Formats: sequence, C-alpha cells, structure tokens
Amino acid sequence: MNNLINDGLGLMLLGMGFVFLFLCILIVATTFMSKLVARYFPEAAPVIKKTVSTPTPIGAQGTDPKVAAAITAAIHQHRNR
Amino acid sequence: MNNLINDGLGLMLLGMGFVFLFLCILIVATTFMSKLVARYFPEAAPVIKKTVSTPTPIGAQGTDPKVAAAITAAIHQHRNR
Amino acid sequence: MNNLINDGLGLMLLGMGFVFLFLCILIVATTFMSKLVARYFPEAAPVIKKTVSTPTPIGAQGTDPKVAAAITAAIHQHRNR
Amino acid sequence: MEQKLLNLYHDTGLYQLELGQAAMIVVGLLLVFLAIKKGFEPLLLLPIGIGAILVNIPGAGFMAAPVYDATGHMVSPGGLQYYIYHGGIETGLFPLIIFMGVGAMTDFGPMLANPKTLLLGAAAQFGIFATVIGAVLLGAFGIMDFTLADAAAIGIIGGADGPTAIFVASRLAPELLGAIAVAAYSYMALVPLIQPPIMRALTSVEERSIKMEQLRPVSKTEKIIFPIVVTILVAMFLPSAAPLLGMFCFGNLMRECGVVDRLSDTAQNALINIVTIFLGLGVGSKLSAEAFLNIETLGILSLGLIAFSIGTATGVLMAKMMNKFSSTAINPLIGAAGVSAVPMAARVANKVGLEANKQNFLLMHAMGPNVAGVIGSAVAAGVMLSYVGG
Amino acid sequence: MEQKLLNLYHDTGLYQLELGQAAMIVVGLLLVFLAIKKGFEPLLLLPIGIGAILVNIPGAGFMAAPVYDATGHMVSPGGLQYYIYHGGIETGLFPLIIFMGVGAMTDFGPMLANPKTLLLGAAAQFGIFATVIGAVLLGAFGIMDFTLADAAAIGIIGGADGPTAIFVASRLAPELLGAIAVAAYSYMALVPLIQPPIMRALTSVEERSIKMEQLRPVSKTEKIIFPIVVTILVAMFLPSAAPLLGMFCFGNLMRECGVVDRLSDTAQNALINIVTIFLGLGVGSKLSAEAFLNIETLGILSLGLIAFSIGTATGVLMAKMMNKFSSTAINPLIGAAGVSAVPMAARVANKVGLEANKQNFLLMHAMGPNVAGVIGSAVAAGVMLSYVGG
Amino acid sequence: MEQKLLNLYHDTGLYQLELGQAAMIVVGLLLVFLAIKKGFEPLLLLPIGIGAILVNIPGAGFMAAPVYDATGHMVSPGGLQYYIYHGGIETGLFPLIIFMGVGAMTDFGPMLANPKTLLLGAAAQFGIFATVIGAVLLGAFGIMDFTLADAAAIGIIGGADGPTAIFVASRLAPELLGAIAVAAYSYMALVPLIQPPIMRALTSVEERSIKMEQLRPVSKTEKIIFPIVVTILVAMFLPSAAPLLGMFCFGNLMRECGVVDRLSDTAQNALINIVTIFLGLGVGSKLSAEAFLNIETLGILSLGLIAFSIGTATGVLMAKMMNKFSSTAINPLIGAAGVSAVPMAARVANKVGLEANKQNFLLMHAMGPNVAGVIGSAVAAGVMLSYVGG
Ligand code: NA
Ligand code: NA
Ligand code: NA
Repeated sequence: MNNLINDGLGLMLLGMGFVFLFLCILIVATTFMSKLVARYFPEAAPVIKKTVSTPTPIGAQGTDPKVAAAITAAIHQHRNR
Repeated sequence: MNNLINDGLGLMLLGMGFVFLFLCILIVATTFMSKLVARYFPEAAPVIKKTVSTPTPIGAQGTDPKVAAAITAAIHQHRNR
Repeated sequence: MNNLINDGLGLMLLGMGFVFLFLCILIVATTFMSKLVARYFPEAAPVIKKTVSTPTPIGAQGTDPKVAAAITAAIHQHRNR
Repeated sequence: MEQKLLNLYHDTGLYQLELGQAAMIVVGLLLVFLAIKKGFEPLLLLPIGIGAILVNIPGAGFMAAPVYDATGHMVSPGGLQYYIYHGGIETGLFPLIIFMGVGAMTDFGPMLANPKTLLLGAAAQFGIFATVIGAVLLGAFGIMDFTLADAAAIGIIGGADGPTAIFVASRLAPELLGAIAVAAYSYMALVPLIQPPIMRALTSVEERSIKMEQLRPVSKTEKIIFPIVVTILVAMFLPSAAPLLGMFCFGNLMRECGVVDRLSDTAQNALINIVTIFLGLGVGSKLSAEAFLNIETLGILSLGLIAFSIGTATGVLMAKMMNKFSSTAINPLIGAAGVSAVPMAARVANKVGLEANKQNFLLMHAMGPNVAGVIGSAVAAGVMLSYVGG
Repeated sequence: MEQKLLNLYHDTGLYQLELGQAAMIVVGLLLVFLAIKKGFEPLLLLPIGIGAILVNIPGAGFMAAPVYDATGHMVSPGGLQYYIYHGGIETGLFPLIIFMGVGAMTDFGPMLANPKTLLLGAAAQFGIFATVIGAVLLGAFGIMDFTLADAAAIGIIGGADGPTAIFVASRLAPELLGAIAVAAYSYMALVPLIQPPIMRALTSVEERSIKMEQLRPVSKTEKIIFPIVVTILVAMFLPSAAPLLGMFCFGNLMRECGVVDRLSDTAQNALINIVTIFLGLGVGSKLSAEAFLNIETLGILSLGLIAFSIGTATGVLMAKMMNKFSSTAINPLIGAAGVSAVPMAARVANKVGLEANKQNFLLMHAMGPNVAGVIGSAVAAGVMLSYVGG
Repeated sequence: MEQKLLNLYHDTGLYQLELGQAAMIVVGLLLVFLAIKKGFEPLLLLPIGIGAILVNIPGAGFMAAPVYDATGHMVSPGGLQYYIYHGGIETGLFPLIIFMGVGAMTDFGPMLANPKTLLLGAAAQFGIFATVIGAVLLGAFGIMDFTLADAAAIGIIGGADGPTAIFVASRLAPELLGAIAVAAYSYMALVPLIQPPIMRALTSVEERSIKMEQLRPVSKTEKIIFPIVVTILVAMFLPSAAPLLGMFCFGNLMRECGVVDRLSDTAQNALINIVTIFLGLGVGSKLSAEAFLNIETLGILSLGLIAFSIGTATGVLMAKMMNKFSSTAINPLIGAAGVSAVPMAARVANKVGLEANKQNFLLMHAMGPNVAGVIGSAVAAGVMLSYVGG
C-alpha cells in the first residue's frame, strides 16, 4: 500500500518534471530554430497561409481551392465575352 | 435422406415463420415509433430530404453541394460588381 | 565462384531472351488485336480521350469534370437571366 | 543452363496448364465480358472475373499458403488471394463492411412512410426457402451432393443480396462460395429480364395500372430512430442476424444522424470501394476448376434462377392479397421489388407499371418493399445460421 | 422440429439476455443519444455506442474468437469486433494512425509564433498526475482495485486527448479501456461546461480582458522543420513517447512540406475516417457488463472529471504567473486551452474572453497552448509507459 | 525513486543511442531533405526517411515483435513498423496494391498506337541483367557478399520501377530491401540528371531532331482488350510475373472499361495513398545500421547507377537500330524512356528533343516505350523469380 503511494508520487514528480523539462527544451530548440530560419532562410513574403485556421475542425472543410480556381476562371472568361 | 428432407421442411417453416414474425413486429414497432415521434417530436417543416432518392445508385453522384454553393456565391458576387 | 558467374550469365541470357521474346509476342498479339478490333468493332468516332495524357502524374489532378459542368451550367443560367 | 531453360519452360503456363484451369480462365473472361459489355453488376463481377483468371494461372501462386519455419520466420510468402480470402472473406469481415456501406447508402424513408410494405419484403423471401427444399430434394435423392448447409447457402441466392449471400456461404458452404456469389450477382443483374414476365403473368392490366396515393413525408427523427429500433429487435429476437443487420443499421444511422457525415461519406465511398475490389478478388479465388466445373454448379445456377422467380411471384401475390384487404390501394407490381436487388427491382416495378399506365410512377412506392427485402433476407440468413449451425 | 424451434428460441436474445447485458445496451443507447442529440464527440461516441450495443447482444458473437483445428484450418470464424480489437487496438495501430491524421490536421503556426505557450501545455498536464495520485490513494486504501498501471491509465484522461488515452490504456490497463475511452471523449465534449466556471473562479475580469499582441507570421520553413525537431528531441529524451509523437509529427510534416499533398489529404480524410469507424467499434467491444458495471467505472468517471478540472486550473494559474513575469501581456484564459481537447478548449477560452471584453479575440492565442497540450500529454504518456512498464 | 529516475535516464535515446543508429537517423533526415527540398520522389522518400528515423530510435520499439504467452494471450504488443513490414511488405501485398493503382493511372494509348516501341521497353532492360553480372562478379571475387538472389534483386533497380523493385527484393533479398528501394527511388528522381548526357553522347543532333509522325487514334475497345491480352500472355508464358502484371492489368482494366469508375478512382487515390504511406514506413524499417551501413550498400548504389545508365544506353541504341530498319522515322531519344520511370523519362526525352529542335514534341511518342518499360521490367522480374527461386 505504502509502496503504491510512493510509486504514484514518484510518477507524479518524474512525470511533471519530465513534461516541463521536455517542453522547456522544446521552447529553446524552437526559438533557436526560428532564429536560424529567419537569418538563413528568410522568406520574401512570409507564408501566413492559414495562420488563423485552427486544426481543421473535423467535418468542416473550406471550399476546395480547385473549385475556387475553376470558378474564378469561369467568371473571368464570362466577363471577357 | 428422409432426415434431410425433414430438416429442409423444418427450415422452410421456421424460416418463413420467423421472417414474417420479425417483419410484423417491425411493422408494429415502426408504426408505434412513428406515432410517438409525430406526437412528441413533431418537426415544424418535416424533412423530406431525398424522399425520392433511391439508395444512391452506385457510381452516380449529384453535384457537390459545396461546388453549388461556391458557384452561387461567385455568380452573386459577380453580378453585384 | 565460377558457378555464381555461370548462373549470372545464364540469368542474363535467359532474362534478356525472355524479355524480348515476351514483348515480341506482345507486339504481334497487340497488332493482331488492333486489326481485329478495327475490322470487327470499328468505332464511329474513335475515342481519343486523353491520348496525350501521360499516366496521371501523381499529385497533379485536372479540374474535376463535375466542377466544370456545374460552372458551365451556372454561367449559362446566369447569362439567360 | 539447359536445366534452367527447362525449368523456365516447366514454369510456363503452357506446360502446366490443365484443362480445368483453362476452362476456368474462360469462365473468368466470360464474367469480365458480361460485366463490361452487358453491364452485369460490373462493380463485383469484374473483380470476381479477374480473380477467377488469376487464381487459375498455374504456378502463379495467387492462393499459395505462406510457409513458416519452426521459429516462425517466413520461408515463402503466401499469394495475394490467399491473404484476401482468409483475411477478409473467411472471417466475414468484407461482407459486413460492405453491408455497412450499403446501409449508409440506403434511404428507409419510403418504407417508413408505408410500413405495411415490410410484408412484401417478407413474402418475397419465400423464394429462399422454396429453393432450400429444391436443393434438399436434389441432395436427398442423391442427384447432387448437397447437405442441409449447402441447401441453405444456395437458397440465399434468392435473397438477391450479394453481401448476405457471401456472408452466409462463407459460413455454411465455403466450397460453394464462388458459384453462389456468381449466381447471386448474375441474377441480380438479370432482374430486368427475369422479373417482368412473371409480373405480367400474375397480374391483370387493371391491377398493374393501380395508382397508389402519395407517400407521407417522413421526419428526420423517424429515420434516425428506425435503425436503432431494428438493431434492438434483432438483439431481442434473432441475434444470429445481428452481424449483418447490426452493421447495416450502423451504416444507416451514420447516414441519417447528420453528425458524422465524414464517416458516412467514407463508408459509402473509399471504404466500400476498397473492400469491393478485394471482396471480388477473394470471391474469384473460389472459382477453381474443382469447385466450379461440376454438376453442383449447374444445380446452383438453376436453383438460383428458381429462387428469384419464386420470390418475385410470392412478392406479387402477397401484394395482390394486401390490395384486397387494405384500405388504400396497393399496386401488386411493387411486391416484386420485395426480393431486394436494390434499386434494380424497384426500377423494374416502375417500368412495368409505366407500360400499363403512363402516368403511374411506382418507383418510390417500390422502394419500400425493396429495402424491406434487404432486411427480410438478412433475417432469413439469421434463421439459417441459427438453424443449421445450432 | 420442436427441438429446432426450441433451439431457435434458446438462441433469441430474449431467452439469453442477462441483466448486465441489457444494462450495457442501455449504456450504448445513451452514448448514441449523447452523440446525436447532444453533439458529444459524435465521430467517436456514435461508433463506440453502437459497438457497446453489438458486443452485448447475447449469442451474436461479435467478440467470439475464431476456432482452428489442429491443422490450422478454420472451424468457425471470429466476430467482427474480435478482429477489430485484437488487430487494431490491442496492437496500438489504430490510435497511432489516428494520431498521424490528427497531426496532418494540426497547424503549429500559432505555437511557433509564441513558443512560451508550450509552458501552458506543460502546466495543464498536472491534472494527469494529480489524478494518478487520486487513483493510487483509492487503490492503496482498498476502496477500489487500482494498480499503478491502472492509475496511470486513468490519469491520462486528464490529457484530454482521445488517441493518447486509448493508446496508453491499451498498453497499461486494457480491461479499463472502455471506461477510460468513454470518459475521455465525454469530458472532451463537456469542455464548454466544465472549464468556464473554473476559469472565471481563478481570474479577475481585468485579467480576462487582457488583450494580447498579434502573433508574428510564421514561415513555411519553420513549420516544416518543427515536426522534425520534435521527433529528434523525442528520440533523444523520451523514446517511449516516440510511437505517439513520431506518428503525430509524421502527419504534420506531410501537411506542411507541400510535396505530398495527396498523402496528407488521405491521412486527414479517407484513412482517419476508416480507422475512426473501426476504432469506435473496437473500443465499444470493451464495454461489457463485467468490465463496465462496477465501482471502478464510477471511480474512473469521477477521477477523469477531477483530472480535467485540475488541468484547467493549473493551466490558468501558470498563465497568470507567466503574465506577471513576461514582457508581453498574457491572458490567463489561454492557459485553460493547455489541456488540449483541440480545438474545443481554444474556442472556450475565446468565448470566455469575449464575455469580459467584446473586442478580445483569443482564439489564435489559445491555439498555441492547445496544440502544446497535445505534445504535453503525449510526453506524459511516454513517461508513464516508461515508468510503469520499465 | 532514484532507481526509477535512473531507469528513465537509461530509457532515453541519449543513453542508449549507438553510433550506427545516429548515423541512420542522419540518413533518414537526408532522405527527408532530398524529398522536400530537392523533390526526389517525395511520395515515397518522405515516408521512407521518416520510417528510417523512427526505426532507429533506440528503445522506441517500432520493430519490436509482439510477445504472446503460452495460451495465445498477448503479453506485449509489437511495434507499428513490425506489423506494417510483416503484414504488407514481407507478404508482397503493398507493392501489388500499388502496382494495381499504377495500372489504373496508366494510359497504354500511345503504346497501342505504335506497338513496335515495346522493343525499346525490352532493350532498356539490359541494364538490369548487365547489373546482375556486375553484382555476381563482385560476389564471385569476394569483394562483396552477394549471392545470385542478391545480384538479381540489385539488378532490378535498373528496372526504374519502385513497386517491382520492392516486390522482387522482398522475395529474393529482404535484408537488402532498404538499400534497394532507396536506390531505386533516388535514381528514378535523378533521371533528369543521369539520362541526358548519355542520350547526347550516343546520338547526333540530326538524330535528336528527327520528327516522328503523329500517332493514330486508339479506340476504347483496344484499350479495354489490351490488359486482358497481356494477362493471358503472362498466364501462358511467365506465371511468375503474374502477380505483378496481373494486378497491373487489373488496375488498367478498371480504368479503361468505363463501368467501374468508382473502383478505379479509389485505386488511384485513397487506396494507393494509404498503401504508399505504409509502404514507405515499412521500407524505412529496413534501414537499420547493420543492414545499411556497410560496403554492400555502396555496391548497391553504384550498381544501381550503372544499371540505369546501361538501360538508358541500350534503349537509345535499340531505337537507333530500329530507325535504320523501320519504314517510319524513330527518334532515338525515345529509346531512353524504355527504362520506365514513368512519366519522368518520357519528359526527359521530350526535353532533350526540344533542345535539338524547338518544334519536336516527343512526349507522346516517348510514352509508348515508357509504359512498355514497366511491362519489360515486370517480365524481367518474373524471369528472375522463376530462375533464382526455381
Ligand atoms: Na432480399
Ligand atoms: Na493534452
Ligand atoms: Na522498367
């Protein structure tokens, strides 16, 4: 019984410690990576494609770009007649 | 041999009996269910969505509603220019 | 060692021999088949559908014909208003 | 070197091909021809035909079992159709997944608007059991080598429902699976030829001209609750039909509930298509010369045709009887749709109705018995599995 | 004949049904109701509910194991859910494939724009480990029969991430899998009810009104490199989390790299949908009366709720603390999104923020901690698998 | 507690990582880089690269075999790549399914319009067999440890066809599968670099400027019958090629027959995409340090390059010869497309042709030998399987 509680406490300490440790390392690595990218691979026009988009909520899908392109073309063609 | 024929007849009697029994119970249950729904969950505008549609014949698919919506929007936008 | 080389040479001879043999038979069979088809099942308007199309390059997909059809219809309808 | 050349020659089909295999390759080609040129249920008969050709190529090993050494390490892999058949058909997985997809494609609206038509879906199943008697007689008199299980599996052809037939055959008579599946799908494709003469023979022009009153609208709630009701009734009364009807109702619930459209869409498209390709190849693997080129196959094909015809007839007769006792008029033609073969049989009823009266559109009215027939044959399948297996 | 009729009666559900099975069918119906009527994660809870109904139909054999004779020939096939559970869930394949698909749906942009928010995703995992202590105490005092492995699997409900919970439970406590999965998805659906009171209790109106500065644009290159960085860090520091995070990052890399759009599209649609259907049926197969109708399930449901609440609270508190020390303002509400439950929790943060200040759009800011929470709980899962299994 | 901390440390990649694993992770990263940045066959090389990274994470257990106790109960589940490799690659299922999808994407029209070009597809296979001799020599002189089966599997790289190479390697030399697949796809990606110098060296500007007469239209019927003819010829003459060519022709028949478009569409999209993801992960699982980091891999990469170059050369030379004897002009460049690498090699022929003559569009003419090369290398694969296995 005592053992079980001890193990549980150990898991909590190790677990939370490790989660924080790992995500902190990830913060450092990510920040460093972003700086490297910004310095060595700057993008002329930073792609903000879908920054707003949350992970596509399941089921909801935007208009197909192919559809949009086809329509644009069709409208364009139509207007020029 | 006789045994096989007996078994076959038994299967026929039991089978047809059970098929009718089950589908009769289903008629009763369905009718009852429909009445309950009509009384307790009446729908303002009963959804007749696709009452005509047979089970989608394999291979035949109507126009994608997203496509239709996109086009409607495009046309609309175009006309307002 | 000698054996291995012998086997390799045998594989080469048999292999190339068989590849040529098989594809030659295929040339004969195909030519014959095409002639039979031309004689007994001539098509009024030979379907040249996508003769140009290389095996669809993976990833690249043309406009969906349904989309195209929907747009054509939409434009048409719009113009007639 | 000469040895190797000889080996290569001994490996060729020309050297190894047995007459039976050649004949079965021709049968496979015939199925492909019927599928492509005649439009016989091509989604199934094309893969089945190709599967029949491939499995009969001598030395190609499409049905070879994998070989493992004592430590469980693979020595030689199995063939494609070996894995497909044992993984998806012997286990029953593929027919059940297809049945789920069919459920997701089925609209029970017309049936819910007129639940009496369920009786037509029941009556048309008589073809199944009459055929069982036929097969049993053939077996009992030693004309053909049919057991009760075989007879039951053959009878299910009359259910006019491919996945149900394959599911039952895989459990009751796997050695007849190829012939039964081919018969089931062929006759489903032949519905427009088989049914009309029977329908005309059993009805008068006046009966065929009967107009039915328009169906009431069915609410979304009813459509959602219906598959759940069926599932519970099956659980109560016929658990042996629960695999088939449970998956069918699950598919239908995904369709109607409106909150899992992406699952319903996949069940109706990508998933059912993938499984259909493999089901066809797997069924084709049972079209070997030993299993197919014998007198029993002839019996199966004949009995299947009889089953269809009887089912059509009893459906029509039941509809005539119901027309006598019912307060609202019932056109007897819609009884023929009770065999299922969705939606072909409903279209046939509509067509024959239009011949008698150009203003008489029976399609929607025939969809009720048509989908009822799917339930009916699944119930019949459950009884058979319980009776023969139990 | 009478015997056969008797057999048929003995095969019916009415005759065989035990009370526990009936109760579990009701539980299944309840899940279906919650999914359809209340919109509780219907993509998962609908198939789980149906799976629970099917597996509890007596005599239907959905979980029957296949029987082979001595030569390896199949005597009787297994049930659908047997194959699904043992093929896809026990092996861990289905949760991993779903996690790949979720990765392909996830945009790490907002998190990359503000990497500090990863800390919020870490803090919110405290709910997981606090719950472990709770479960351990229940076990230690003999109130419930929980081992350390059980406690860990229960705690992961607080991760608010379905596939992670199923993956961990299938490895540490398969007999609790059903209850854990149901709890995880139910509470994820209840996020809009559970979180707001806690968020309001721990913050002042001023704090909730804090506006955050607009996120910087994130380049495509960063988005491509990020999943690779995560994979390498996981490989270095926590290999036991590599199955989950490796597949998640693989999916995300397919999404962002721009050269395998057809694979990414399939991972996000056909593949994840197919696997979701089967995952649900497989999880439902664990909802048997013995496994579910006991005091432990009550414990799991209560502890799961506690886990969620504590995770929400620690996320908010961490955000408050960061707001004190950070140069840029941080609205404490976004800390609650650290539990994951993507994207529901982020929307809740946005909504509660709008209540306090109608111009305060927190959605994008909350997406950072939200996706960080996915990584956080996968890391926690890895620690558990290593600690308990090792 | 300290013990557990120590355990956790011992579980980390940092502690366990061996040099070979680190090197293979770098190889995996390199493949991912080539796929994304250089566009090297990303659909395959991205999943292969990720698969290589994952399998080399120490302690992550991606290739762990499942453990069962004596009663068949699972003690610990296997790793993801274990199931993928043994379920889909060792069995040959995945390459065959992909080949079916490729068949459904292939248009044989240009080849049917000019069947002579099949000879070019034959000639270019000389690269395969010349490479076999090279590998055999390396093996015979003890420079590298190649058996005849290894040599055959290495030679097939020259077939420039991924699924064929993987299928043959999985049967003849599974331990070399990783290196062979990587070489095959890398060189297919490098076709635009490898081929043009060889093509220019072997032809004069006049030859490269030769215009070919326009192809005749090909009827739908011819396109439908062609795959059936190929299947029957394979059945007659080379059953060992039947798995590959049978599935290829099945796919092509689904495409052309016009009655199973939904199956063809799924074979070309959802199904091939799903299998491609898993094939890549499975192939990557063979990129372990022991199997990859050795002198043999160097041999495989060099021999693969030689195979490609020789195949290109013999294709061009055969086209030159045919041009001499043929009544209609044949541009020798289209011979290079005979190696297959569809459609890249045909595009290269077109590009090099345009350099010599701006009005010379060879693309359609090169598609004939291009798809003929697919058949040619499948035939070569069949001979190898028969010769080496028999
Ligand atoms: Na039926
Ligand atoms: Na989480
Ligand atoms: Na080739």
